[in-house]
Amino acid sequence: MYTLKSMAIQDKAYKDSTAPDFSQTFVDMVENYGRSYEFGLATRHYLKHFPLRLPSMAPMGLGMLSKKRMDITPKHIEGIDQLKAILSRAKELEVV
Amino acid sequence: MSKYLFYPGCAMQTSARAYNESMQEVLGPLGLNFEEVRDWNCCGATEYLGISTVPAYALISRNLALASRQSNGVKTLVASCSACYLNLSKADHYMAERPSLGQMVNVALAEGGLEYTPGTLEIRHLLDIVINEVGLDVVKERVTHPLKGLRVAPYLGCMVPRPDYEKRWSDYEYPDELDRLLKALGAEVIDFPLKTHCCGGHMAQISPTTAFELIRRLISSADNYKADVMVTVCPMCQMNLDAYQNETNHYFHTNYKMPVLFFTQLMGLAFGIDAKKLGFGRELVSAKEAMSRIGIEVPQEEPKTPARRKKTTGLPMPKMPGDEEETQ
Amino acid sequence: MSANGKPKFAMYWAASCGGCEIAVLNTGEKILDVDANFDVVFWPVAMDAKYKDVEAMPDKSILLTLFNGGIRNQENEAMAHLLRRKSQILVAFGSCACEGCIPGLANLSTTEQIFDAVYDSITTDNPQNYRPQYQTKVPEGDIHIPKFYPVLRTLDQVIDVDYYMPGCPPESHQIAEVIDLVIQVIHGQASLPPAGSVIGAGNSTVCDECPRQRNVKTIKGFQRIQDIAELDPDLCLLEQGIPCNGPATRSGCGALCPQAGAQCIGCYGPAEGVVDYGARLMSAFASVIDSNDPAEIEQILDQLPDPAGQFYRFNLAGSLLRAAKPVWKQ
Amino acid sequence: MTEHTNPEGKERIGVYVCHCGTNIAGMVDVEDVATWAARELADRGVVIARDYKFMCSSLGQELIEQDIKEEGLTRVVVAACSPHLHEATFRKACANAGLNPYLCELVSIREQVSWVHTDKVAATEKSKAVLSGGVERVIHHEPLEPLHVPIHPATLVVGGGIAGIQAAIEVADAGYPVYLVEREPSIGGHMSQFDKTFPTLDCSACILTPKMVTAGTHPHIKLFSYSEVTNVDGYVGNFTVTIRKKARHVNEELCTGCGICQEKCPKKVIDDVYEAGLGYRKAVYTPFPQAVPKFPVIDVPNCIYFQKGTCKACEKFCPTNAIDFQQEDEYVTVQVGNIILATGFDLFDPRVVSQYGYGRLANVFTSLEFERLTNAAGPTNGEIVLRDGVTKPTSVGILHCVGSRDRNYNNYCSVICCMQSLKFAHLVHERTGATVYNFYIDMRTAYKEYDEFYQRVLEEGTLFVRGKVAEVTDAARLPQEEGKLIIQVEDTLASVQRRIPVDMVVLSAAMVPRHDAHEVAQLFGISCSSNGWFIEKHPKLDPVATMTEGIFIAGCVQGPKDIPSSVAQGAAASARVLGRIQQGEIALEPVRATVDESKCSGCRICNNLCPYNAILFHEDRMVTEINPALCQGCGTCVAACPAGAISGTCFSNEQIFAQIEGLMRVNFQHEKLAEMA
Repeated sequence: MYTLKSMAIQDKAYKDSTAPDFSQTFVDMVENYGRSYEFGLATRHYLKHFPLRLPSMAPMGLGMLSKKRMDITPKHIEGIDQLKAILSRAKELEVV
Repeated sequence: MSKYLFYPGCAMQTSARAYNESMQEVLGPLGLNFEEVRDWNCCGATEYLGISTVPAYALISRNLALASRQSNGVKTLVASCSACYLNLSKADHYMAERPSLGQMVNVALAEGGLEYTPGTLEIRHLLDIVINEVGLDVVKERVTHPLKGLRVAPYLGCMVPRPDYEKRWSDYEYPDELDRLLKALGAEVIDFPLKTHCCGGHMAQISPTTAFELIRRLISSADNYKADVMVTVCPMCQMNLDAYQNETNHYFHTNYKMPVLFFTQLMGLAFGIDAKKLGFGRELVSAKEAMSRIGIEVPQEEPKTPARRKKTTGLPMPKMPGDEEETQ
Repeated sequence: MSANGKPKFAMYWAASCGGCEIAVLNTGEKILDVDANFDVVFWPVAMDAKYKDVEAMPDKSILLTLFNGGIRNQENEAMAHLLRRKSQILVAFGSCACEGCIPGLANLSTTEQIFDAVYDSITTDNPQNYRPQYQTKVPEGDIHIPKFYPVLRTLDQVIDVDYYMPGCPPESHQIAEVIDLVIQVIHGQASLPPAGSVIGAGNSTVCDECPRQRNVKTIKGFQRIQDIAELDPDLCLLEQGIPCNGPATRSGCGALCPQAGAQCIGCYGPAEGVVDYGARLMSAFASVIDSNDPAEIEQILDQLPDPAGQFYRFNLAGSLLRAAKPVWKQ
Repeated sequence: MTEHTNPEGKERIGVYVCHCGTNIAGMVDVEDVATWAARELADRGVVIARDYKFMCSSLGQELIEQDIKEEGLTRVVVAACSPHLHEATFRKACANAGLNPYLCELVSIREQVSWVHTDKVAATEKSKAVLSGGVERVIHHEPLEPLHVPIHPATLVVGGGIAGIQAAIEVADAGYPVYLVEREPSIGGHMSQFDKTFPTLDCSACILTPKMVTAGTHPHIKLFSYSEVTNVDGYVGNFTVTIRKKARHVNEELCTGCGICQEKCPKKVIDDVYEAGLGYRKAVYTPFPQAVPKFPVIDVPNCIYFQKGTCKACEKFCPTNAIDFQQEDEYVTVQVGNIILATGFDLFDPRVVSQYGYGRLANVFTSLEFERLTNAAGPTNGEIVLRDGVTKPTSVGILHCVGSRDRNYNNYCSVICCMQSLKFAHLVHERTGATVYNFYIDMRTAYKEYDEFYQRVLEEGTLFVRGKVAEVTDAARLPQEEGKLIIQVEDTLASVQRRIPVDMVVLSAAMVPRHDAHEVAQLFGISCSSNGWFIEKHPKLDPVATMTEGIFIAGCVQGPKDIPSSVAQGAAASARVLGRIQQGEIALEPVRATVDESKCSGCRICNNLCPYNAILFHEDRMVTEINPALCQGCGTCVAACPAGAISGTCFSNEQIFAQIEGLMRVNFQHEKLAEMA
């Protein structure tokens, strides 16, 4: 499944950019912090692609926040430098 | 106390806080000792593998490498999140199956002073551990407050039983592990036909209408079966069904109020643990009403099952394994 | 014939433990018959003699030589050739000479591993890490010690052997019978068995002499004898799950071990006509394992902790395998 | 060690290398092999070596015969195909020329050389090696004489389905006695459960019942119903078979088959066998009205009297006092010369294909359940209704290939499912007018009139969807799906996903081997494949014989098949048996294991191993003996004997070691093997 998806992304064989873009946004977050950061991800993604959806989602977001199910600030892992080194080497290998 | 390495994954600390809280509460009674992998990172969820291959596996494998370094003789790495479980086992499996991939991942890991030999760890889902390591006999012994009268829809989602590299699950289309566990807790388990269907995954973000339809199917089917609650084993499933239920209702002009809980929460209740400690109240679709049904003393009267099975005037149904147990 | 008119007798000890020599002495008063009928010309364990004394003897002047031990080094081999030349009847005496016996198990290890075990193990006090040097310069000139071969060979892998007398060691009563026979032959009262025969042993297997009761066999698992709380005193040991080698082992010992409640370990070697003792025994054991489930079979086989020791304890050097391949390639 | 000389140097060996057209000659330089043998193997006794285009032709055989006579050959080696094919041919050629046929050795340079290699030089070298092995081996061959055993004229037929009934009637009609053993209370088998048979839509009972009656009343057939074979001793021509007649608790002498006992019995039991679990019977019952024999049986585990000690309703009402609660199992021993196994098949249990919901979803039926639904004598009197017993379906989905052609369950095609599903579609149309969907992977309608039937069903308006069904579910998505079973399928002709709501789903489940096929195979000393179908001697040329002499197979026990094929096999097996009986005796291959009693210590390791039950043990002398008529020369005991007391004719140590030496002589001749010795 992922093979098909990544082939599609590489060939840009998709109608709109939502899916690959979401993946890329997610990946960027993970690469920066080491863990996922849903608040940042969701706000960035929705602002970019579904700005009109934000108002209807607000209650949900607030609910998530008030029930401590979403952090407003991102979490870093200690070994973020190590992770970045690993990923940048991995990306070099990927090119082949 | 059986010791295991534990990989929580990002959601356990945020959206699935209730899962984490309730899990921590039941570990003791189940005799499980979880040691968290130190400084773990995100498994890449459903996204990273769509973007890249080697970096994605390297990202996952950093966790495997950290865990194996920390293992000290413990071989089993437990994941509570289905996506994490699948990603970790996928990395372990494909690094072994495709040695060139394993090599490249290790070259990358070496950059961080790490390495991982596939097969070193045994990656298992929390539910698998409860069923196959702890065992239902132990679970039954711990039950002090059977969930009598609570109709539950067991929902596994798609990532736990499939593709099941190590053949740990009873059936990849219709596994009965969660059903058996919930039965052991005294709940009334409906034969939920969509138990391994998709919750929508990240479609909630990238194609909301697709996700809404998938969520609607699941919720409406559970509702048709008159389930009081749906029970999940996965943060993403819970998130989609719970947090987007309202939006789904809005979209389809429906009015479902189906609470979606983690199996560990119900286990905790059955073990007599205070609901507050088990993360109740964190769900967006409140489980309060459903829970009040078992908070009150329910009379021993057997609730009627829907007219799906054996009617005396009709033709007999084929015998199924487990039928004998019920009649005994 | 020697000066006193008696035929000459020799016995030699190559790579072996010495038990065979003791077994000969253990024949009791029969040893006097040896003295009465033979002129013992060479028997290093019992009397003083030099190799050059043997070299000086005319060829074929020794009537009977009992050669025990396998061929482990250059000295063993030289003596085998020498005694062959000097003897009319040469008997491979005891399991080492016949089949390699315990020293032959070293064929599973390289020379280096063997030396490590001898000169550099926890039980060895060898701070200077001395190792044998086949050639050493001393002020008086070069001195040599016999070269150590990569594998141990049985006697008949080096020289022609007239008769084989198995056992570790051969039972004394069997030795006595063989001595009697040779004496009768000398006096013209009997004739020698065909060359290449096994003497001093039976033609059947240990089971033939074992009084234990036997039934159709099915084995659900193997146990070590010391792990069994109560052994049935009358029932076949193999049926009780004890890996008894009796079914493949040549008779002649009187089934002493099984009668005493210990499994046969196979010192009398392969029964008549058996080409590879270990292979035979393995397929026999495998045939009676009562399971069709591969995992269970694996688990049952794991209950034999030392397969080489179980199936090839006395006969690795003489088997079709002879040695682990890397050793052989040396 | 083995002596590698040509004993006394007297053997005169002829070598014949076959081209097999280009089969061998295309990859092996056969002329070179022959000239090499003549030159290099002369010291081994080869006096003549020839190559020939087709050794198996009569001219090729005559060449050998002529050389035997003119050159005085004492041994013959033919390098050609596998001994399976032509060993008999060349042995016969030797015999014709007066040479004992067992002094001929066949080495395979086709299956083992030319067909599996691509390098001609290497293939030629390998041919020389295997030929050299054969030459060394043949030196150690001994002249052998086949064993002759008489054939007892009686025949045992196991299984009273259509194949077994046919076989029994054919043998009996020829005038020879037959014992027909059936496990169930009545003969008839699966065919008796059907209403209609494809493609002619004959009434199954109408064509089967006459055969059942013939089998039940035939003067030469002794019927053992409700019986099982418990022991088989002996060998071809002379089997001793023990049959357990299970206690019916009904005295057959007195019973008239009036049926009052069934009427009066208060205990209703789900009938898992004849009604396929879809209907009920009583605790005393005959499975169906046309049962042969007509006598009922009491089902002890379900009988109130046997379980609780009171009731005896049947006894009270029986007009002839035929009920006998004291009756016990009876063991009968019979002598037979040949055995025909026709024990049939089981239906695949579709519960394991969990996504199709059988067992969970009430209105999912198996094919056998559906057969009962359509049967006028079935639980609904032939009404096609849902599990509630009253509602007629307005739409029905029929799924082909459930549990077959599926690597998760069985790879094989179950042969009958396509035609059976078409029959179902027709019956649904005819009796309910419902819409019918057939979900198929490929439509397989081989054989006479089958495809015409397919076209007829097409014309009737059955809807065909090509695609393997993904799921049958009751989880509705759309209002029109509520209360229905929804079939989710990819329509691979239209390339779309379809969800088709229906009232009833029928699973055309695979045929699978009987659950106890392995035990039955062991009882009769034959082999079955790993999945449990019994293996025929040759898939094309000897389809009803087995590797065990005197045991034949017929019908679905050998693999899935339809009624015509089962009947044909039943008849074919009986023809083989009749041929044997009329010969009066049979010559057996003298390839046998023998025990050297002086070496046997009676350790009894071999006693339990013989697949043909040929080993017996003499307690008094503590030695094992092998019955030469039973022994098939398989070598199992030879390998197992730790004392080396058992040897196999044609496979002695000397022969095998000589063959190895011969092989090595070519391949390793430069490697100085002597160093190891």
